This record gives sequence, structure tokens and C-alpha cells, in this order.
Amino acid sequence: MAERKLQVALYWGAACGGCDVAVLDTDAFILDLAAVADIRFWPIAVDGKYADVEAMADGELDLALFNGAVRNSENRRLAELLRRKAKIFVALGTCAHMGGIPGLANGASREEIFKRAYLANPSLESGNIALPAVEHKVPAGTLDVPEFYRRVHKLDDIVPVDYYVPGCPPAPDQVKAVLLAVVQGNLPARGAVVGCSERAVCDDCDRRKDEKKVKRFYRPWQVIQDPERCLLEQGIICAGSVTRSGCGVRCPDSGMPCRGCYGPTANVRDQGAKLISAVASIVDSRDPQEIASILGEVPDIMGYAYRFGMPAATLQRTVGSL
Amino acid sequence: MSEDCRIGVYICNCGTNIAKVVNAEWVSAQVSGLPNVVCAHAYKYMCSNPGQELITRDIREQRLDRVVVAASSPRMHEPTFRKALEAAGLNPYLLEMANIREQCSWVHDDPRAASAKAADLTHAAIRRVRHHKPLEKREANYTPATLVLGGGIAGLTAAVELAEANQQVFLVERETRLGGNVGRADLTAPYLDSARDILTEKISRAKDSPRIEILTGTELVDLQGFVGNFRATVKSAAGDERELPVGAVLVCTGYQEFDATRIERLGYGRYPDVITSFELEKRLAEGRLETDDGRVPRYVSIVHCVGSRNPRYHPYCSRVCCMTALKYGHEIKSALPAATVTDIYVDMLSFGKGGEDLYRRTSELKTMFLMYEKGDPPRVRPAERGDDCGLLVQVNERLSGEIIDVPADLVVLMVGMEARSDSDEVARITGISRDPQGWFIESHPKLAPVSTATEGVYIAGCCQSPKDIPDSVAQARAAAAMVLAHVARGRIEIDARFAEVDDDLCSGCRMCNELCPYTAISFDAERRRSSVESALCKACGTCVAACPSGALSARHFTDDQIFDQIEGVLAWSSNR
Amino acid sequence: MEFEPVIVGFLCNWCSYTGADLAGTARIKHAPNLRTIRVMCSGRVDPTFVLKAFAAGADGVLVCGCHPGDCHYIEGNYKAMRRFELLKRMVAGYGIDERRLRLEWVSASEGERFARLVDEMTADLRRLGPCELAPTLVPWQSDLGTLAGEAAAAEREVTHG
Amino acid sequence: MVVRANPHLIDELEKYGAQDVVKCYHCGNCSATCPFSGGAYLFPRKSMRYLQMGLESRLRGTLEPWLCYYCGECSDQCPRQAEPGETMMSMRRWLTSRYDFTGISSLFYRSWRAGLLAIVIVGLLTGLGLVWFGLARGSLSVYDGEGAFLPAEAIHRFDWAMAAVLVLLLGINCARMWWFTIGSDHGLRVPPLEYLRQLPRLPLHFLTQKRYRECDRKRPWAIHLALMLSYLSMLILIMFFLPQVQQGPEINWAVHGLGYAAALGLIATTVYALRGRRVRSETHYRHSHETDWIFLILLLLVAATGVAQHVLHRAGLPVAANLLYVVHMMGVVPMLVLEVPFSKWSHMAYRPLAMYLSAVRDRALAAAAGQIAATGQGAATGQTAATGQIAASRPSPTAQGAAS
Repeated sequence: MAERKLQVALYWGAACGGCDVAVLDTDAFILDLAAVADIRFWPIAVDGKYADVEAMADGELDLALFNGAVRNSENRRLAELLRRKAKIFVALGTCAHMGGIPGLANGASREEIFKRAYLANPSLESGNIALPAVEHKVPAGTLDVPEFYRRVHKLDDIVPVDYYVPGCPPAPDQVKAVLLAVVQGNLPARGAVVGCSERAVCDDCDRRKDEKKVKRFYRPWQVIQDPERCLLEQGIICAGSVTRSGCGVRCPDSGMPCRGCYGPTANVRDQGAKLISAVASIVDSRDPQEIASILGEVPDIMGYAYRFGMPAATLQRTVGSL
Repeated sequence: MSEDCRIGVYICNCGTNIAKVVNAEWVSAQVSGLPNVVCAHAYKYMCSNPGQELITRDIREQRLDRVVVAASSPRMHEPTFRKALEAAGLNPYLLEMANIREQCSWVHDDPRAASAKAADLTHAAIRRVRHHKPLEKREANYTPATLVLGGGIAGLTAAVELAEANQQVFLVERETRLGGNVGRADLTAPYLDSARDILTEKISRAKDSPRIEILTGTELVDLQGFVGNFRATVKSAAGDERELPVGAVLVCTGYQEFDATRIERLGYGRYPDVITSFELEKRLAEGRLETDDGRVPRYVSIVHCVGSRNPRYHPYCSRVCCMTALKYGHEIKSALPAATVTDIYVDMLSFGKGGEDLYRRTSELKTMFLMYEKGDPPRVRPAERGDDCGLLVQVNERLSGEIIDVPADLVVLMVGMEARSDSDEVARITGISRDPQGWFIESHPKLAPVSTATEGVYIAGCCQSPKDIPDSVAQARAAAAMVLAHVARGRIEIDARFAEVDDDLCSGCRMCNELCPYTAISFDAERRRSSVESALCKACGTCVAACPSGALSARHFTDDQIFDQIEGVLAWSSNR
Repeated sequence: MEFEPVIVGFLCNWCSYTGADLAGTARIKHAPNLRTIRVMCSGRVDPTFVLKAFAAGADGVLVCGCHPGDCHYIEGNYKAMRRFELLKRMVAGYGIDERRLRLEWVSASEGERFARLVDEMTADLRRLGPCELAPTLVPWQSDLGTLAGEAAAAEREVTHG
Repeated sequence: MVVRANPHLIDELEKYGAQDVVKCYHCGNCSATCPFSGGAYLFPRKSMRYLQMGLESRLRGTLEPWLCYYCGECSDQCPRQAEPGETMMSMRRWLTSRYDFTGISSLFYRSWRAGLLAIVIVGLLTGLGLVWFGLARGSLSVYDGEGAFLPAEAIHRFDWAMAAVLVLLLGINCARMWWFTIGSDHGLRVPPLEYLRQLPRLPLHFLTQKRYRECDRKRPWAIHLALMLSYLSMLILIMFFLPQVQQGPEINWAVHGLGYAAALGLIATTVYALRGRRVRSETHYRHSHETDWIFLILLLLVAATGVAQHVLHRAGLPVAANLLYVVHMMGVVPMLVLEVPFSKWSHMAYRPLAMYLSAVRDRALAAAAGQIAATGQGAATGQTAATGQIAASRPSPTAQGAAS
């Protein structure tokens, strides 16, 4: 008999589906994978019921890839379930790693989100206004809806995670490399961020870097950029320096500043705090008023600093204060 | 972090200084159960010999490898306790202090709150010291040659001084002749000695000295290395470059005069009989004190503070103009006894030796002194038909509150000193900082007046701020003495605290490059990595705070140390 | 018992820490609420330190450096000033009252000023109360009632409005 | 208004005795130490300033020099030995010459030789005239009564005639003083009643020198008052009681008692002043203009010869008494004719007049300020109003003197 096939599950929490697509984007490799692995659970591609997973023995799965953040009780339930069933539990993509784009919802309270979505939305129709309730009685019985948590959580807030594969979405090659490593049993120490570089995006970015002194900040559309030169030096806020490389410098190479989806490097505790520290440090002024006016040009600090990592930030926002 | 480190904690009563408010025994009991704490003692005087022996004994007997002393300010006794650690064979950097005297018992009355604070600070020190690493001070050789930049009175003095002490000196002067601005003056205030006499003596001594290599028509284009080990690149007018190995650099680049045409109402450049002080010096030296068309002036008006003490131009005082103007009073009166001299000033600053006396003597020569409001300089206009003078100077006279017209045949503008237009370039090459007016900044305005932020680079004379000849000479000699002190030691010690780059993490983003005021960070363009020259680094840590990839770290002030300190000071506050 | 805030202070070694020591040698009494952490320069204060202090339970954070133009490291305090400009917006973004974070210049001779600064900030924070952060995973039914009332009101508005 | 500086004014003032004005650097110690300086009249510093800058027209219009009695405190306090007190003195001399329309004053102050020559000529003319007059009418051996060499009635008439001329000359000079200080100041509107209301100040200051007493140093005031009262007594005796004074040989104590006291006062004070000036015993004696010496010597001479001729008359030596009387008159006439309108004696009139005019000026300024405040122009012309209010709320020492 051939070697026992690898038992694999893929699941998405609060996510857009891009990570699942990234797995599919490994092209023919997915077929190779199928040759060596049984895909036991993958709601986006393969039919399967939660009950099937519940029926598995603990540790029956060799590998579970969880993408998406934890926004509600269903996300949590599946995270806990798959963690229990899998030997290797991987946070795939930025949402699972740091909260990702759904994590930006932590800038608002649950009440504000509900008001916007269910009460004060122009698309609402009269007679059809309802708030989601965890339990809802209908003639046929009781319907249950997952509980919407006060804030978005990254995966390892809920369950221990063995490996992180960052990226929004992760580069298909990196996904492939991780899968290969699992297949070959060639894995680093648990807790590692894999499928990326130890250094920042600047290391791989070919743009020319000179001495950094900035007199004015621009949004990308406000300025005609020098395609050869470091974007930050041109006053365009690029998070490349505070972000792990591994993406292939896709954004800066196409003229857009890095947004930071791969998360900070190992020694950095707070990507957003480091970004503002670095950006502010290179402002070329010693006059308090001029400094204030230069940095005043930078809009939406929280958005810039934590576009992909608000649930992973050092501080978690006080509920209901905004 | 050293997980299994062994920490000894010592809490000082400082007689009653601490014990009066802080319960040291209680603090000791609080911290004794913390992880890694092997022993905790409260003692009467930790800094006393028995107190230090307590530490050294524990280090030996209890095999301690970290020590926390909660006592006075580390600014006071850190060296004392570091020595105690060294005496017991422990690296001195494995010590951390908690300041429970200056910043606790001396400033608080409530024993409960003060003791709680002392415990928090001690807790933080314990958390921090776990991350301490043994650090070693290092030494480097000292090259006993000095580059003196600028051949004015300050540079000449320093060069001669160093040469007399048998040191090799390279005297680099951008112009083709030595002497600087003093060489443009006739007599000097307040004793009316000849400027030429003062200079000639220095220049001939410099030229005669076999140890001084004079490089005129030459400028400094690059400076690499650090104290004791600089490599200065100089370039001659012909374009020849040469590298000079030097241990120290003395910057004596002087000043330039204010451009009087900037103050339009003074009429400089419009009326030929409005001249600058330097132009008057030239006429006096040539013995040709006359107006543009060769007449003997009957009225001479001297306008002070041209460009100085005026927020629109330079807010500072140029320091020599008042005395020089008084000197002109004497020179004009002795050349033309019948002439009337008017001094139009803002404030008469006749400080210093001989200054007040010169002021008194000049006023006795019947110089008319008029005071104008700073920011409202006099207006010069041609005289009217029938006047016995060529120009009229209109002054808003402060002491009388009158607006008056002063007759003048010659108007002399006391142009102030300003930083040379190339001072930014010199500052950049030598790693000196400049103040908002462009003057070079000294290390400490009182205690280190000729040192700069870059060790081994000194400043003397007017490049630091306007000053007179005696002050320039004094600074030049002081700077020479600083150099000779290094030469006498032969080697230089480099602090164990500095920033360093983890080469495996640096992505070459160059964020840090411009932040270092000491140019300690250099960028290797080929490898695309930044690195810190530890001898140049002063350990401020600003680059560390900015490093976006966490590749830079500050020895003895690492992120880990500070994070644990933050947790330490707050650990008990929430449940107390 | 009155609420006693805890303030974490990052003081530069050359000016502010020395100024705080001077307050001590001059016995200028002030509130015992500050917990000082010595750094070589205010330029060393990484914004992360400030966030960390709040996260660890500080009610306020005080960053002190040399006066502009007076920095021992020439211009480290200007870098602190620049970072603070964005940091205060970030801290506000977290919903933390702006009075809980201050950047002040205290020279080595300003013991009195330092003491008054600590008193002033302590008094401000006593009024503001504890700095609380978001609890995690709190069941949401607790406030469903209020939202349900609003839902009913919105329904009426859409129907009759 | 722009005024032209005259760098040569100091040279001019030096001829009037100004000393070391150039040394002044305007620290203001002199004005701070002077008990009279204040309100609208800040001196000596301001006057020193006008002088240094050569603002002749400004200087001519100031009253300040007359408000100073030269106690000498300012000169002692001056850190630069610029002698502000002596400068004020020389400015009084200069102002005297400006008030004098004849130019004689200027001539005398600028050339003491000319002054002395004039005194000698007038003295000789007086002597010649009196001898001619005496010999034509009477006998050298008769002192009083019938056939007297110089009959008291005739001398009395002569005195009155001379006084009339002198009062006329002095009156014209006083009018010029008013014009320079108040009349020509078109910005100043003096309510006419004020001239009347302040009038009592004239005799008050003239007779009591009360302001001088406010100086910290009392001795100069006492000496000056004694001299002034002695002189005044003598003047009254001569102008109104000359026949009684000249009667003899018996002593009429009602008249002569006063005369003796006055003569004693005159002689004692002039001797004191001369000695003081010689040994420079006090600050205000440190510098002496030639005219100071001439004045004192002449006064002493006149007093001494007056006493001598009186004694000789009592001693029954009419010839000697008559001859000395002529000598006495040779001193008196030039002293009065030349000193009263043109030189030192004129301050007798100018100083009380300055007190009076400064008070009038104060009231005019206060009234103007009040009017501005009342009509609400204060907001538009804030500067003027503020200045006016300062003047009003801080009355000058003269006004304070009157109030107390």
C-alpha cells in the first residue's frame, strides 16, 4: 500500500475568499497535492459538513489551513474545532495572521456597525428592518445566527497557531512552498512566520534609495512619481520598510506604495507605531508649526498604520468611544 | 533574556534620607519573591564600603550575575556600584539602579504612596536587569596629527600652539593668503594696536615651523573615520586631492560680513559715501580718509548694528562692532580733528577688558551718541540745497523721543558678522551641527565650549559665534589643549553603549541614515546595508526608535529592556 | 478612596531626568504618581513604548526631553517632536483622551517646572479617571435591548415617514 | 517733526561753563536721584540729551534748568562724572542769554573780560557822574542833611529811575521766556484763568525758596535763603527807606538794625560762597564760571563799602564816608545795571517765573487731557490721551508743592 495520504482541511473565517483563490492559483500544483493529500474539508471547493469534521478524531488531520479573521462565534467554533482535529494548524493569509482588512472594523464599535448595516442604511426597505439576533423564533422552530463579537480577532487570539503564512493574499509560490514543506516534513520551529523573508520589502525593492528627507507628503494620485526612486522619499507613504518581504514587491513595482499586508518583521512589536515613527523621523523640519503642517497632510493615521493589522496592534481600542 | 539569571536586590535606607518616607524593608519583602531574585536586602548605606561589600560578598557566595540597587539617582552613584560589581568580577553593565531617593523619598510625603512607587521602580529594575548583557569598553589608537581648517587668527593660533608641542599640523586655508578677517583691519580695539603686528607674528611663526604644513588655496572635501582616526580629503584649487590621516580636526572657518544692501534705507550701494566698516578700515590703513570725490569729510556718521540684533536679519549681537565703532571715533578724530563724529547705535555694548574705558574716552572726544530703536534703522538721504554736508541721516532717537536729521559727509555702516555661506557644507563634512543662524554648535555652552557633537572635531573663533580677537585666540588655544590631552593619553576609549545594526535584518531602506547627528551611520551602496561606526555613536538611540524593521538596537537601552521596565513599573499598580 | 492614576514617564537622561533629580535635591514635593523610565534621549522613545505603556495599564504617559535647540544629542528632541505629532493622532484614534499623553520640555535646571508638570498631569488624570481598554469577547446580548428599541424606531420612521 | 541736530551746540555751551556733557551715557541716575524730577519735567537727563544732540530749539523752550537749584546730588551720583548739575547751571546761563534780547548777556557770558570791562566802565562813569553831581551841589565834607555831597533824596530818585529801567529790561526778557516756553508752543492751549490762579506761586517761591528746601541737602538752601533775604531786606531798605538809612550819626535801630542784619548776612554768605568756590567745598562750588567770581566779588565789595561808608559816617569822618559812598555806588550801579537784566541776578526773576510757568503748563496739559477724555476722542487719539493722563495723574513737583 502506498504511503498514507496527507489529511488536509481548508477553512475560511472572516475573509474575502482571496486566500482560497491563492491556493487555487498554485495551478497544476493543486493536482499534485491531490495526489499526495486527501482534502477532507474545504467549503469553498469541496462539499462537506461541520458534522463531518466533528466526527473526526482529534489530531486526525495532518494539516489545517485557516484563512480569515475571527469575527463571530461560527468562526471561533470552526477555529477551535480544526485546531483540535489538526496536527499542524496554519494561519493562512493576513486576516488569520493579523486580522487583515476585516480587522479595520475594530475602528468602530459593534453598535456603530449594526446601526450602519441594519438601521441607517439607504438600501433598507420599509417593513424589512431587523437586527440579527442569535436566536430567532419562526413557526418552524428556532433559527440560530452566529454571535457577532464586539471586535475582530486574529486567529491566535482564539487558538494556538503553529505557523503563519502572511499576505493578502499570500503569493501562490509561497503557498506552494509551505505546502511542499509540510509534505516533505521540512518545517521550522513552531510559531514561525513562513513563506516570507526576514527582511523588509525594501530589501527586494529595486527603487533607488537615497537620503530620506521629506518636506511634503502626497497621496499617490497627487504626484507624478519618479518610477526609479523610493516612494517614501517622494513623499508617498509606503509601508515597505515596516513590512516583511515575500510578496515579490508587487505593489511598489506597479507604482503603488506598499500597504503592509505581510506584517512587521520579527523584531517589530507594532507595525503601525513603527510606521509613524519612521515616517515622522524623516520629516525635514525643526519648526513645530511646519512639522505639524507637513504631518497634517498625512490622512487617516489609524488606517495607514493598521490597514492589515488592527487586531494585532499593541493597543485595542476602547469600545464605543468613537 | 537570561531565563535563569540570579539577581541580588539591595535597597538603601540612605540613613534617614530614604527610610524617612520609604519603607525599605517592605519594598525588600515585596520584591524578594519575584522570579530570578535570589536575595533582597535593605541596608543603611549601600554606597558605604560595608554596603558595597555586601554586594560583592553576595556575588561571590550566592553566585549572583545581576545586581539591582535601589538607592539614589544613577547619575550620582552608578559609577560607585559598577565598580563594586567589577571588584567582584562581574561586568559593570550587569547593574541596574532604581532611583528611590531623588525621584521618590525626597519629593513625596506619603509613606504609603512613596513605598509603593519605590517597589514599582525596583520591580522595573529587576525586570530590566534580566536583559542586561556584559558590555566591553574598547580602545583605539590616536593619530598624533591635526587638521586645522581656516588660516585666520584662530586657526593660526591653534596651529602654532600645536606645533610648539611638537605635533604635526595641516593648516588648510581656502583663500590664497593667511590672515582671515583680522587681515582686513587697520587697528584693533580697545588698545588701538595694529592688527598687522598681531597677524605678522603668527603667520611668520606658522611659516617657519617645520611641523606646520600650510595648504593655502585648498579646501576640505571629505572627512571619514572617528576621533583619533580621521581621514581628511583636501583638494587644491588645481583640483589635486590628497588624503591626510589626522587624529583631530580644528574648525576655525570664521565668518563673513553682512551684506548691507539688504537694508535699503541705509543707502549702501546707492550713495557712494555710504561705506561699510571694512571699506573704512581700508581707507584708514591707506591714510586716505576722504569722501568718494576726494573731499575731507566734516561730518562722519557711524551706524551700528547693521544686520545685527534685528529680527529681520540676525537676532544676535555681532559683539565687535561697538568697540570697532568707538575705535573709528578715535582714528577719525586723530586724522581729522575738526570732524564731527556721530555714533548711531542701538545699545552700546562695551563689555570686557578696556571696553568701558574706550567708550568713555571716545565720548570725551565729543562723539555725538544717538540711540535708535532696533528694527527701525536710520534712513540716509542726500542733503538739501544749502546744507553744509553731503548726506542727511534721519534717526528716530530713542532717548529723546525726537526724530532728528544728522548731517553727514561719510556714513560708515558697522556690518555685522554672519555665518559663512559655506558653513553648511563644512558642517556636513565635519559632522558639526549649526544653530538656526548657521553658527556651529558647541557640546555644552558653558562646560564644553570648543568641543562639538563629533568627538575629535573642535571649533574655535567666529565660526562658533561672533567674537573678538582675544576670545578667538583663547578658544583656539583651548581647542589645541583638548587635542594635546588626547595626544598625551595616546589612545582613546570608546563607550560600550552604542547602536548596532543586525545585518540579517537590515533591508537598506536608509531611514536611519540622515537621523544621526554624528554621521555614525553609513550606507554600503553595494551591499545595500546600513551600519553604525560605533566609535562615532553617542548612543542617543534616535535611529533605533526610527528603524522600521527592528534591525537597529541600542546597547544597554534595548527594546526588550525598556518593554520589561514598562511592564515592571505597572505590574502592581492595577491590583494595588 | 480617590482614584490614583499611574503615569509612565520617559525622561531623557541629560535634561529631564536631571531636572527630576533636581526637584529631589531641592525637595520640591510633587504627586507620587509618576513612574520614570530613563532613556538617553527623547529621540529614543519609540511610539511603541507609549502604546505599550497604555496597554500595560498606564493612565497617562509623559515624555520629557530637552528644550528645542538644547538637546544633548543636538536634535533628538526634534525627532521626538515629529513622532509625537503622529503619535498623538494615533492615540486619539485609539479613543484615548489627548490629555493622557504629553510631550514636554524640561531642562536640567527646571526642577520646579518638572514638579508642577507632574502635579498638573496627575490632577488632570484624577479627573479623567482610569484609562480603560476594550474587553474581549463580551457577549453582545447585553446591549441588544437598546439597539432593538432603535430598530423599532427606525421601522416606524421608514413606515410613516 | 524732524529737527536738525547741531553737533556744535555743546561747544557753544562750554563757553557758558558746561562741563563734561559728552561723558553722559544716559543711565538716568541723575534724574532718579533728583527729588524734583518727575511728571512732565524729567531732568537733568532730558536736558543733557537735548544738549548732546544739539537740539537748540528744544533746549530754548525748556523750563527744566530753572527747576533745578543745584544741590549737586546728581553730579555726585553720576557714574561717569558728566557733571549734570553744572550742565544745568550752564544751561541757565545760556537760557539767560537767550531771553535777553540785547545780546549783552551773551557777550558777557561768552567773554568775562568784556563783562569785567563793562563793569569797570559803568563803575567809572558812575563814579565820575556822582563826583561831578556832588561837587556841583554840595560839599565833600557834608554827608547828610543840608549841602550833602550825595543827598539821599537825589540818590533815592536815581535809584527809582534806574529800577524802572531795569524792571523794563527784565520784563521784556521775562516775556521772551514766556514766549519760548509756552507762547510759541501752538499745541498748548492755556486757559487764561490759570495764569491768575497760579499767580500766588510767584511770591511764594520767591520769598521762601521752599522748593530748594526739598532738596536732600539743607545747607545750600539755608545759605541761599540767607543771602536772598539779606539782599531783599537791603533792597527794601534802599528802595523805600533810603533817607532814613542815610540819616545819622545816631543809630535808628528800627531801620539800621535790619540793615546791619542784612549787611551781616550778605557779607557772611558771600564770604562763605567765595571760600567754598575757592576750596571747592561742595559739589555746586566745584566748578566756577568767571561770572560767578565777578558776581560774588562785586557783591562783597558793595556790601563791604556800604558798611564802611556807614561806619565812617557814624565815626564822624564825612569826607571818607562820602568817598567810600561813591566807591560803593560804583559797585552798586554796575551790579544792578549789568547783573540784573543780563547776568546772574536775573535768576531772581526767572526761577520763580519758571515755577509759575511750569505750573501753568501742567494745568494746561491736564485740562487738555481731561477734555480729550470727556469728548471721547481718547480712543481715536489714544497716544495723546494716555500721555495727557500721565501728566494729569502725576502732577509735576511744582503742582505738588502747591498742593502741600
